[in-house]
Amino acid sequence: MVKVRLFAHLRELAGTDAVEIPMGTMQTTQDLLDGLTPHVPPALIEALRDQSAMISVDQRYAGWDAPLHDGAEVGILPPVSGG
Amino acid sequence: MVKVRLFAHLRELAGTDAVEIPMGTMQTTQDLLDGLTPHVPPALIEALRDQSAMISVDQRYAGWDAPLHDGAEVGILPPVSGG
Amino acid sequence: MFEIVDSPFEPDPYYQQARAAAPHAGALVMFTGLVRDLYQADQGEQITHLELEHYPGMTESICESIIADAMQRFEISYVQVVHRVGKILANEHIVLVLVAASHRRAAFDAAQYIMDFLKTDAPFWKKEVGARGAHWLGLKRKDQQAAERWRALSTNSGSSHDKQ
Amino acid sequence: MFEIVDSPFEPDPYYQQARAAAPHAGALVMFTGLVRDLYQADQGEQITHLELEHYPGMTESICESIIADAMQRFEISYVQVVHRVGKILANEHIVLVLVAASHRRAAFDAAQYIMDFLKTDAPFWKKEVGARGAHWLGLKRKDQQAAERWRALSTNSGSSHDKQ
Repeated sequence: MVKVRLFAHLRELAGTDAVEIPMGTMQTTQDLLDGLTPHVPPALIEALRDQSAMISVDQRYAGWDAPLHDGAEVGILPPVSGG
Repeated sequence: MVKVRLFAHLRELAGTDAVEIPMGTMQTTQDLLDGLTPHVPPALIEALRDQSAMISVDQRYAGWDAPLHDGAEVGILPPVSGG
Repeated sequence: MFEIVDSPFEPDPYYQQARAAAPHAGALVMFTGLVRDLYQADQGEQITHLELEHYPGMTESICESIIADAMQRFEISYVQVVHRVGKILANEHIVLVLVAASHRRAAFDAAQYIMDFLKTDAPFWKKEVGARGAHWLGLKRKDQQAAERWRALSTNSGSSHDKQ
Repeated sequence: MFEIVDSPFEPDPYYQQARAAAPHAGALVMFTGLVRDLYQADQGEQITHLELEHYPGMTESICESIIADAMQRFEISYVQVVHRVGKILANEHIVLVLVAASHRRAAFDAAQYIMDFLKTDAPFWKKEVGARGAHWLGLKRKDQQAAERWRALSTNSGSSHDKQ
């Protein structure tokens, strides 16, 4: 399983702050994003289209083609606005 | 008369924080410095030789050839070290 | 070094702590970011408060990494960063950065460096809440450029907190 | 705006004043310079305290002019500068610069600008006093260069506080 964590407006669109997704044949973060559709509301998929979101794997920034492992925690992070 | 004000180590060398000097034929700050000798201890004259001091006239920075007027307040300012 | 707080904080206790911890420093720079008083958002709507969300765990490791980079890059002796989360009202503090150094230039540079990367890299999200609704803010272009300025100055290829 | 004090001061009351005076600012930068704890002077002698002398009247007009220049040059909404004179002990504050602005970059730049010119132009003199004697400090080359950096950036020919 991969645990996908969602934040800010993505969390609100998904109606949840986390989704568990079976590893299946996923190998990279791109595979995960491609396979999200059945697990989350269409509005979230729509919001991810502009690719402004960043990805973290196990709480570190990662690329869209970063390798996944079973038990990984993947964050989908909208553009940040702290400080 | 011109009032010459002295600060920091120059004040200590002069043993006073101010000296009054008659206008005489003085026209510029350079004339004033040239004519200081009879009015202050030699150690002060010696200390002014390296020309690191700055001059103010009426509490504004001025050049060594700035015009003087009767009643002017001239400051002889060693390199500053505030802050 | 880095602290996340969920209720209002004042800078002075942190300032006194820095002063006590860095008695040989001589120069202290403190930056604070506050919620402006009842400001108008871009759409002209009056803002009543902010909501700050973050990614617990990742926030700490990113911010600690930014601070470690700053300690390595600049001749500074002490850093404290505090970031507020949750519901934040007008005039309350959002962020505090405190840097102590022997020379003011290093303290100023380090405080700016930390703020610049905190803005671009730390996983915080700010929601403006007004009478007619709420919306999430995104990273500002100005903040993106501020961090890029440091990256351009770097001789090494990147820092541990960098996004890919 | 500018204040000379002859007894120990704390920054927090000034900070709170800035915060109240600039509720729309959002960004506050505070710089403080302190007497380092029992430091060694260049000659290796232990320093017991400092003595700060200034040119009353001229100090105020120079410092107010530096502040006015900063207000014109940067988009800032509030400045407070406090400078201590007289006998100053270890860990006491020598100088405080507080700047409020809408954007942090302007606040950081203005605080540095003010400190840089205060160092080169304001008629203050610092005496280090140790067990074996005392000596007056001069302007440091580093401080001279810091101010020159701003002059080089200026498009206009000079500011009212400039030395000739």
